[in-house]
Amino acid sequence: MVQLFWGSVVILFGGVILGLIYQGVDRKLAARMQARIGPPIVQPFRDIKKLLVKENIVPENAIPWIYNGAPFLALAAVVTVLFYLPLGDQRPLFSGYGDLILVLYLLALPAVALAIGGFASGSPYAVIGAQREIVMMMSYELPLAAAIVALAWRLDRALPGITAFSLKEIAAHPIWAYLGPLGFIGAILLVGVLLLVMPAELSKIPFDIAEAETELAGGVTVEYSGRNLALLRIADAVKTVVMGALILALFFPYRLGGVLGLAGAAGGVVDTVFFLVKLFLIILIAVTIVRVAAARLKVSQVAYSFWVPLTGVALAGLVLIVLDGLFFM
Amino acid sequence: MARVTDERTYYTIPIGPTHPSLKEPLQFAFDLEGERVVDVEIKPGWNHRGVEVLGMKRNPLQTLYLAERICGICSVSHLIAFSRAVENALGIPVPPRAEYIRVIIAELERIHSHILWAGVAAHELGFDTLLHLTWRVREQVMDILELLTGNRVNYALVTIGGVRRDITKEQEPLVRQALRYYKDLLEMLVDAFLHDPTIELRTRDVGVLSYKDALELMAVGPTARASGVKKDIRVDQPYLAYPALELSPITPDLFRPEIHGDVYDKIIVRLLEIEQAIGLIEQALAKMPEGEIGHATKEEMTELLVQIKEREGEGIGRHEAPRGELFHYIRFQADSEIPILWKVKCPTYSNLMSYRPMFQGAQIADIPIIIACIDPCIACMDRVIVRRDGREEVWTAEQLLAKSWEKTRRLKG
Amino acid sequence: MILAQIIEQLFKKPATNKFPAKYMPKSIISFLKSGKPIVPPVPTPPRFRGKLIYHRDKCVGCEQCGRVCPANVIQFVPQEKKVRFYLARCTFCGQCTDICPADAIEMSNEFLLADYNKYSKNLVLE
Amino acid sequence: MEPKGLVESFQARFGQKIRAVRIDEIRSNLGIYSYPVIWFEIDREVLHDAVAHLISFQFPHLATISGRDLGKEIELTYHFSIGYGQRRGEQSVNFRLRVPKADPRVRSICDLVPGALTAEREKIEFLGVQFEGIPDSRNIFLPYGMKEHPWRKDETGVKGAWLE
Repeated sequence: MVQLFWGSVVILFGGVILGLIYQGVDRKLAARMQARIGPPIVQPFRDIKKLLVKENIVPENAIPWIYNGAPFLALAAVVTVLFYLPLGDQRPLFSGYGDLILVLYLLALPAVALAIGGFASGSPYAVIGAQREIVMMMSYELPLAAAIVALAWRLDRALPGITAFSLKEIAAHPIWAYLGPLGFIGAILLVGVLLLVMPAELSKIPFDIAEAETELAGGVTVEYSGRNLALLRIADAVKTVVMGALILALFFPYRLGGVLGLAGAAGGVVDTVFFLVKLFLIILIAVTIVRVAAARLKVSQVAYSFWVPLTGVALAGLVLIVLDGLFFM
Repeated sequence: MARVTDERTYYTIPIGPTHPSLKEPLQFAFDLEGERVVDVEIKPGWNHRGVEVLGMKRNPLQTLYLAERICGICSVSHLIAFSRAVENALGIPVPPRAEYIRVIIAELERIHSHILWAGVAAHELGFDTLLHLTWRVREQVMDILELLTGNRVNYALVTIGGVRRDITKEQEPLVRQALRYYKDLLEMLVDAFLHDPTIELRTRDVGVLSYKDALELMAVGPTARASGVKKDIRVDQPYLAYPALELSPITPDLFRPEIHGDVYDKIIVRLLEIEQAIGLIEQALAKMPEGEIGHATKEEMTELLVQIKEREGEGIGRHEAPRGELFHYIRFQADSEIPILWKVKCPTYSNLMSYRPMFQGAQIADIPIIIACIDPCIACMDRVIVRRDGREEVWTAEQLLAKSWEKTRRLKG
Repeated sequence: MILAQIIEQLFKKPATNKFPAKYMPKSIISFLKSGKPIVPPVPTPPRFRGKLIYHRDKCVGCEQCGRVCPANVIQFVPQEKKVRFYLARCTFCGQCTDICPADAIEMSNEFLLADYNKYSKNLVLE
Repeated sequence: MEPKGLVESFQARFGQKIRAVRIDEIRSNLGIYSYPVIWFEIDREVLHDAVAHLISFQFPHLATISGRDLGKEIELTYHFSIGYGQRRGEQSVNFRLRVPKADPRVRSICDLVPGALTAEREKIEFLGVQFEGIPDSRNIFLPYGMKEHPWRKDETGVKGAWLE
C-alpha cells in the first residue's frame, strides 16, 4: 500500500514534469523550424509558475463550481491514465482486466471537462469553442476506438489465455510478432490513424479548432486565468505524454535493456532513456512537425475527414487485422 | 447575447475592437446560426486621429510626413498621392528621373506590403510557419528600402515636385540583387501558398465577392481584381513613370482558368503582383534617364514654399497603393500656404462595403481570413479626431493618468 | 513543399538577431552592469536617418528649419538666436537638415533613443 | 468617350442646371500622355439624375465625397471616374454642389451606386448633411448617438477643447 502511494506520487509529479519538458522541447523545435530562436526549454515551468501566482478570475456569468471544477477534472483524468500506462521499464501502477477500455474513457474526459468548463464560463467565444470541442471529440473517438479494439481482439486471438484488454499484457506482447502480411498492413494503417488522432486529441494545429486563437481568442479557455489556466496547461502537457505513451504501449512496447543483456538498475536506466527517446520521436512526428506544417482546418472539414476518410482507413485496418486473425493463424 | 428577429433567434458574437485576428481596431457584430454567419454589422472608427484636421493647420511640406504616417505599411503611397495632389493643384512639374525613382520605391513597397499580407493571412489561417517565413524574407526588401531612403518604414523620400534622394550607381546592383532574391523566392511562395492543400481547403470558395458586387460596392485594388474587375490606376490613368512601363492589371485567371472571387483568388492576385512589381522595377531601372531629381536643395525648398503660398487651385492625387486606390484631394487658396481642404480616401474605406457579401454564408472559422483578405488598414481609414467617451465628457491625457494612479493606489490598499 | 523547408530549417541557424541578448535576463540592470557583451543591433546603411546632431556654432538663427518641421520639434530661442530641439517628438524626416542654409543640422546613425523622461538631457539638443 | 463629348452630353441633358464646367488636362511629366479631370458644378436637385446619366456611359467608380463648410452653405464634391478597365482610358468626373445649412438635404445615390453608402454616412456625421433615401443613416466613424459634426465650423462643430 505504501509502495502504491509513493508510486502514484512519483508518477504524478514525474508525469507533470515530463509533460512540461516535452512541451518546452516541442516549442523550441517548432521555433527552430520557423527560423526563430524560441523560448528556453524551461519556459513552460515559468509560465505555470507565473499563472499560479496570478489572480483566478471567475467571470460574472459563469457557474462558479462547474467553472472551477472542470480544470481539476481534466487534470485528474489524464493523471489517472498515467497510472495505467506502462512507462519506461516499469509495469503500470494499476492494471486490471479491462483497463484499456477505462483508458479510452478517461482520455475522453479532459475534452468533456473542457467543454463543460467552456459552457459554464458564459462567454460566447467559450460556448462556440465548447461546441467545437464536442464535435471534435465525436469525430476522433471512432477511429481511436477502432484501432484499439482491433489490436486487442487480434492479441486475444493470438494468445487466447491472456486478458487482452489489459495494457500490461499488450505491452508485454508486441503485436507485430503475431501478425501475418495482411495484419501487418492493417496495423500500419492503424498506427497512421493513431498518429493523426493524437494531434486532434491534444487540440494542436491543424486541429486546435476549439481554441483557435485568431478566431475565438482562445475558445474554451478564453475566460480561464490564474490557477485554473495553469491546471489546464498542465493537463494539456500531461495529455501529450499520455497519448504518446499509449501509442508506444500499443504498438512499440519494445525495450532495449533486454536486448543489450542488461539487468537490474542498469537495464532500468537504459529502458527509461529508450522510452523517453521513443516518446520524443512520437511527439516530434505527431505534434511538432504536423503543427508546424499545416494550417488550421475548419470544424466541418475536421468532422468530415475524421468521420469519412479516417474512419474508413481505421475500419480497413480493423478488417485487415480480423481477416488476418481468421485466416493466417 | 442572442438577438431575436421576426421568427428566428440568432446568436450574436462581437469581434473587435480588440481581437487576436485584428491587428487594428475595428468592430464586427456577427449574427450566427450555428457556425454559419447570417449577417454582419461593421463599426469602424476606433482609431480616429484627426489627421485631416491637422493637415489643414500646417503647410504641405509639413503635412507630407503627417500623410506618410497615416499608415505604416503604405507610407510612400500616401506620400505619392499627397504630393501628386499638391503638384496637380499648383502645377508643379516633376523631373522624369524623380518619377522613375518614385515608381521604384512604390513597387518595392508593394512587394513589402504583399509579402506582409501573405504572412498575416497565413497567421489567420493558423499557419504560423508561413507567417515566420514570409516575414523573414520581407527583411530583404526592407533593407533595400532602408538603403535607398534612410529608414525601414517611413521612407520620407518623396517630396512635392520630386524626390529627396537619388538612386546612385552603387545602389543599383544591390537593388537588382534583391530583385533576383525575390524572383527565386517567388516560386517557393507560390508553392507554399497556392499548392498547399490545407490553404486551398481553407480559402477556396470562402469569402466570395461576385463581379457585380465588386463593381457596385466600389471595391478597389486586389480585392476588386480578384473578382475580375479590371481597376488599376497604373494602367487606366497612368501617372509617375507608369505610362512608359509595360503592365496590365493582374486578375486570377492568369493562374487558374476561372475566376471565383474568393480568398484564394486574392492570394493569387497578390502573389502575381509581387512578380509584376519585380518586373516593373527592372524596367524602371533600365529606362531611368539621368538628370534632376527635384526640389532637394535648400534654395529649391524655399522657393517651393513661396510657390505654395502664392498659387491657388485644387487637385486630385490618385495612386494604386498595394491595397488599392488611394485618393487625396487638396485645395489651396492664394496667399496661404495652408490648404483649405484636404480629403484622404484610403483603399480600406472603399473595400469596407465589400465585407458584407463576403461574410454572408461564411463560417466562424472563415471570419479571420475574410477580415484579412481585403488587407484592411484601419489606421488609414479612421482619421478624424474627437476624444470623448459615451458620457459626453472629455478626458485629457493628464486626467486619465491621474485616474489610473488613483486606481493603482486603491488596489494597493 | 513546406515540409522539406522546415526540416531543413531545423538544422540551420535561426534568422533572429539576438539583440541585445539571446534571452531576457533575470535582471536587466544587473545585466547591463555586468559588462557582458551586448549582441549588436543590425548595422545601419550609410545616410541613415537617425538622431539629429546640431552644430550650434554654425547656426545663423534663420528659423527655416522650424517652418518645415512636421512635428514642432524645433523651438526658436530669440535671446540667443539659436534653436532648441525636443527630440522626443522628432519623426526623423530630415527636412531640417535639407533646408538648413548653414549646414548646422546633421543626422547620425544613432537610433536607440528610449528614455524615461522626454525632456532628458539625451533628448533635448541645444 | 472624349471629355468634350461627355461635357456636351451633360449640358444637353441638364442645360442651365449645370452651372459651370472646367476641364483640367493633367499632363504626365514624361510628356507622353495626359488625362482629363472634369469638374462640374451642378444644382443639388439634378445630382441623382446626373449620376444616372454618368452610369449610362459606364458604371462609375466613386472614390469618395469630400465636403467643406463655407459658412452658410456646405459644399460637397463627388469624385467619380469612368473609363477604367481600358489602358489610359480613365477620366475623372467630379460633381460639385452646394447645399444651404438651413436645409441640408441631398438625394442619396445609394440606390444607383450601393458603394456610396460609406461616403454618405461619413458626410452625415461630419457635416450634418441629410441624404434622402439612404438605407442606413447611423454614424459610421463616430460613436453612435453623437450629435456634433466635426467638420462644421459653427456651433454644431466640435468645441476647441476637444481638439488638441
